[in-house]
Amino acid sequence: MLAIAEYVVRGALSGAIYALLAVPMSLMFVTVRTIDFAVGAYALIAAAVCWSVGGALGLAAGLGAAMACAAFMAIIFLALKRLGCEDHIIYALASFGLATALASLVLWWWGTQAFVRDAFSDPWSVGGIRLAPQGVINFALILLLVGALHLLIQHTSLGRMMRAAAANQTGAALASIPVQGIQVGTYLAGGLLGGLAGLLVLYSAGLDFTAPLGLTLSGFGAAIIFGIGSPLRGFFGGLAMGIAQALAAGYASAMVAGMVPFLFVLLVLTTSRFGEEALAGGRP
Amino acid sequence: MSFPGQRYLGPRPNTLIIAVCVLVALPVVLTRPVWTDSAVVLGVYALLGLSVGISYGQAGILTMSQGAFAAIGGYAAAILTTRFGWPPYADLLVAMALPAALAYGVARLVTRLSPLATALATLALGSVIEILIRNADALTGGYIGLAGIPSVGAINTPAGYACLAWGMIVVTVFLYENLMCSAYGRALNVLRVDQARARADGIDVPALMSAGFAVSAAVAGAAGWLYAHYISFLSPESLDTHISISALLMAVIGGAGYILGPIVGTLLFDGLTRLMPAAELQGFFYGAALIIILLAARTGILGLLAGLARRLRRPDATPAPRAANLSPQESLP
Amino acid sequence: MTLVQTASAPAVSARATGPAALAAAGLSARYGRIEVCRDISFEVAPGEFLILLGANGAGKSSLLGALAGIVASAGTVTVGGRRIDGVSPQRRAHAGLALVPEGRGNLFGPLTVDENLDLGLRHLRSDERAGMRADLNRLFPVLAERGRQAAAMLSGGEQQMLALALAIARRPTVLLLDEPSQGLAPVVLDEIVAAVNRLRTFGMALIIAEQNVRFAAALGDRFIALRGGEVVDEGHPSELANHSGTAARLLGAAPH
Amino acid sequence: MIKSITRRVVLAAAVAGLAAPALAQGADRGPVKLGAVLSLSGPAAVFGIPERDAIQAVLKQMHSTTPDGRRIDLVLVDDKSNPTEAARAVSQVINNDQVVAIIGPSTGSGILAAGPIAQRLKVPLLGPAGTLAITDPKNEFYPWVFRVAPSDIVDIRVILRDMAKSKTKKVGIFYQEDAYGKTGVDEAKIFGPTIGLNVVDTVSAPYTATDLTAQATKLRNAGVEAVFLQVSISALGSSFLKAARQVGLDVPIYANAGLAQRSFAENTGPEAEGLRVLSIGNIPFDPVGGEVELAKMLQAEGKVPQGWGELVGTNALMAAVAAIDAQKGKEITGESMRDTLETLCNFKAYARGKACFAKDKHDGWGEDALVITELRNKQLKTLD
Repeated sequence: MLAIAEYVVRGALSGAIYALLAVPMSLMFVTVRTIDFAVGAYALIAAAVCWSVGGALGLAAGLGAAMACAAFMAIIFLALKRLGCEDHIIYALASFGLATALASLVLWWWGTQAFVRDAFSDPWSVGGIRLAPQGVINFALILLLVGALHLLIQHTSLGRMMRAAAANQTGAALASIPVQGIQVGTYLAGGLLGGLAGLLVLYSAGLDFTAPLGLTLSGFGAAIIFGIGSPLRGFFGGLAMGIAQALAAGYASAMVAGMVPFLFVLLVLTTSRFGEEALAGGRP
Repeated sequence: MSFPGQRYLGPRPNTLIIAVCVLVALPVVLTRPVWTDSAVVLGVYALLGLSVGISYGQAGILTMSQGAFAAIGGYAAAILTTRFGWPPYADLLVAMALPAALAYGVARLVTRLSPLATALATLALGSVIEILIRNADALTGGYIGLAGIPSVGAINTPAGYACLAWGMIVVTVFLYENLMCSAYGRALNVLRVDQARARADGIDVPALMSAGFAVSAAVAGAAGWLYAHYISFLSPESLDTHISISALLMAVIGGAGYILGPIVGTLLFDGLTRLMPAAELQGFFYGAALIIILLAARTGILGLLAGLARRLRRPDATPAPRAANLSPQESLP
Repeated sequence: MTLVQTASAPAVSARATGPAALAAAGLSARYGRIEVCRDISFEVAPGEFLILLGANGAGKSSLLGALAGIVASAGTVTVGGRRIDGVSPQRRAHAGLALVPEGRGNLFGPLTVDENLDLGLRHLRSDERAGMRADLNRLFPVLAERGRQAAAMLSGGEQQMLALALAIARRPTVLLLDEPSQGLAPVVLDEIVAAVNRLRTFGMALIIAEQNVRFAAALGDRFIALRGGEVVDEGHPSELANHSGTAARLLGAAPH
Repeated sequence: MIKSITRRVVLAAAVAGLAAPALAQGADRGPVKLGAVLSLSGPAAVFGIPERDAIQAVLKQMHSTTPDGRRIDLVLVDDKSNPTEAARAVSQVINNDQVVAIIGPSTGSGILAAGPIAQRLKVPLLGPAGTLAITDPKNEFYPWVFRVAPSDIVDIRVILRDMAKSKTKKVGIFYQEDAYGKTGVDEAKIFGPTIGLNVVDTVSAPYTATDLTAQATKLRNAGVEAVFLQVSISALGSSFLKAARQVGLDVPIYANAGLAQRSFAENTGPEAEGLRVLSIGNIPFDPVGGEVELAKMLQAEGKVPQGWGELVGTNALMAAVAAIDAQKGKEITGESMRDTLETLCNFKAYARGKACFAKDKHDGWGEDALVITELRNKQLKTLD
């Protein structure tokens, strides 16, 4: 029994990173109705820059670099909009291009090395389970962040506008809610949260230039498990995915463990009402 | 179907164009061995692009699993010929039928999703197939893969494969174009523009979309079959998620809604990335080129050309919105 | 056709002196390359209620969308004498235009009634908000009771009230209403008529797109009729009530 | 800045390779063209990039001329860690550039995909990969593929024998989910029991895993006495070591040659202390003999030795050079290169150990090229 509990705890701690990546995914999906494939690349850039600079300054520089990349993505988004592109697939493909370019830049500048740093050396023992302090800190930090974001979205004027813009873009435009500003803000939030996830991974497991796409997809998987509507659901989705992965790694074969995130995505997409609004629309 | 000069080119303009291009270009290509080799690989990619065109451009299913369907086709061919000694060409049927059946089943589950959700569902499907292939050691050779896949009967030179590949493309374009001119194709057009209206017209939307997806998967399976016999080696990395994503990009860059769009996209984009300095910065140039092309031609290169042609004929015409661009057939007189 | 063709000249001059609340000249609207309204010109005086009459597909919604900036258009539009054509829907809203689209398309379904109204009120100065909220509660008492419910959970009539409240919360000078009668029971229609007529106290101009002639006749000061994207007639709503044949011809379909 | 210089050098080399006229090979002693199809991007770039750097450094040192005075032109192409691209690249350098031998492709699957092309166009491949299947005599293209690194089986046997010395009986394995990881674990499961090592549990992870504590927990719960890592992605290696420390998996850990990388040694924390890593030579930390020489050449080019990628890359180059010089005065073609390679023995290379090819022996390097190192104070120290 303790063994299962241990897998669950470890899964929850690692799932917190997915949860953090899920938040920008669900924000992006509701306000722009697209995917920013580059979120994983923001994480990589943040980790690489922070690793190079080092110290507290490194943390700031890493986040700054990630935000700068996200700002670049926002500019691409605005340029596409300005050119009259309303196709959300094109935004997603452009972000895929950016993700590829960023990973390539990291490979070119830093080479193939892994980015990993250590803040603590001795594990804590909690109820007979040895845990890395960094994992616990990650979890607490992410919980705090997601909680704050939840409050922001549910109980502030800005959050109200975000939800309004997400629910009804035409209505938001008529109510002179700055829809485009909110969308650009969402891209920047993706840079901030993705960058933060990169820093947390840097100080826990570490990552290298091959990481971005996998991080993006894990984040998206986490974002949709319990419905893509809110960051809180994304948080629990991340935990669920982490726990499922840990249990699969502990009790099932490598094949099953590898499939878990994808099966999750397939199961959710094919059984829930996710994305059904596509059928309702169609007419201009 | 999508070219300004359609009326002068007869009822099957795309088939005519591709057939003439292939007949003119192949003799030139075959003079240089390296071009010949590239022609086969590009032929495989172009077939995959066409399969994306059918699925996304026509049936409206944004697919990221074409690489996996091709892998199924390729592995079917490899296993049937190396393990069971099937005669050449007989394995093509299985290579097409297997992915088509799988795609039909999956499509019944995902057709009600939005395009992005479909993309993710198919991406997940592709990853699951990849993991299964890697782990079915006894059947697929696992991570190492299968080597020594025999060539297709009499065809065993690159030149032969180049002719076969582009012959398959001409046939595919011909069938694709016929399909789009049929009642089925018209129903697909209605469906893509307005699903509500399609249902009101009594069209069985899920069945139609699923059938379109199955056809697309069959084309991808044929591409995998060609790949397996030509390269003669197949591993899980040969036709993976990256290939699926590139096929989607090529189709979108060329113009997914235009029959010849994916072929144009494949040739142009592959040529472009090949001209660029390679190595570590390869991905940077690739990504940058992708972003620039999307900015310059959101509706694909053929969409851009069609828009220019329209503007030349009617200088006052404003560009059509994206919804109309995805259905170029609609805009013809 | 015996009706006066008023395609290109301004249909009716403003009755009041000073700038019209809204004036459109040579307005056309298009979806992509398909033109749905051509060369439409009219004015609305402050406080005037104008009916846009027409059958399905006559171009009413497109015309309102063109005015509000959510449908591509050409031609000039002024609000209170200020040009607003060519600017974003947000800027037009700031200039004093408010649109309640077809099917209450200005509502935010997942948000509560209070949150919807707060969004509408946020452009007022903070000292004005409480007063406006009180006015809205008086106009639409049901909204005060349903404050914590999600807008999507309200009945059709209640949603229409909320849509109206949301549109007038920011004190627009011109309110555009697209088919407020759509999908509502006759009993509820009477309530909407009453509510719309109470809006006269706000002094705003109102343009209502309608195909329900009886409903339109009960609301408007004046009507213009659209068919095939062009203005084909104008007049006083009483004509419609008195000559049902006129209405039938205008709508080209079964009259109500 | 170092990087941008690299870029230019690469570019110049590539351009020079492409621009040079395709001179007829032969008695006129024109330049001999060598192809290098290496993974310069994608996951295998970890090895492909050092391979390239070392080949270029050595060529520069040699002024692109063999000891016998024959000029060498190198044509470099990226295979993007992808078998299709590898096959295409091999076809390109043979058909376009008329190379007479090819260094690479870097990955096992790349070599398997390119083998039939090499066979058809009659140009030998010098494969720097350990994957067993590339020199399987059952391959139709067997005559055309030569391995310039010890094979995976040799690696596994050496490291497991070292593990067996410590009286360990129960072994757990962590491997990465790819061909390298899977073949390693399969081989260890077969070879382990013959020397008294029982593989009691195996766990794995894909490249993108961000947390390996569950995997470490599983091995701990299985009560293993030692852990063997079959990993080449250094992020996975350091992540597993951290996880092992965290969950209290306090047993000796051994790693196959995949982790013998400078950046891995320097970037992992104290948890990696005492890790035993198999390596082909040890240029980054304990160079001996030819390795010292190679390290100097790399440093002269502003490169820092990364691991054994440099050694296997130059093994391939030196085998080609030896084959060229062995055909003094003769016309050199792909076929003559192949025939000569099969006769080469004891030629100069920078890796330690004795290299020999023969008709039925296309694996040139054996156990004597390998060393066992221990990670001490962020350095891999060679053990005697």
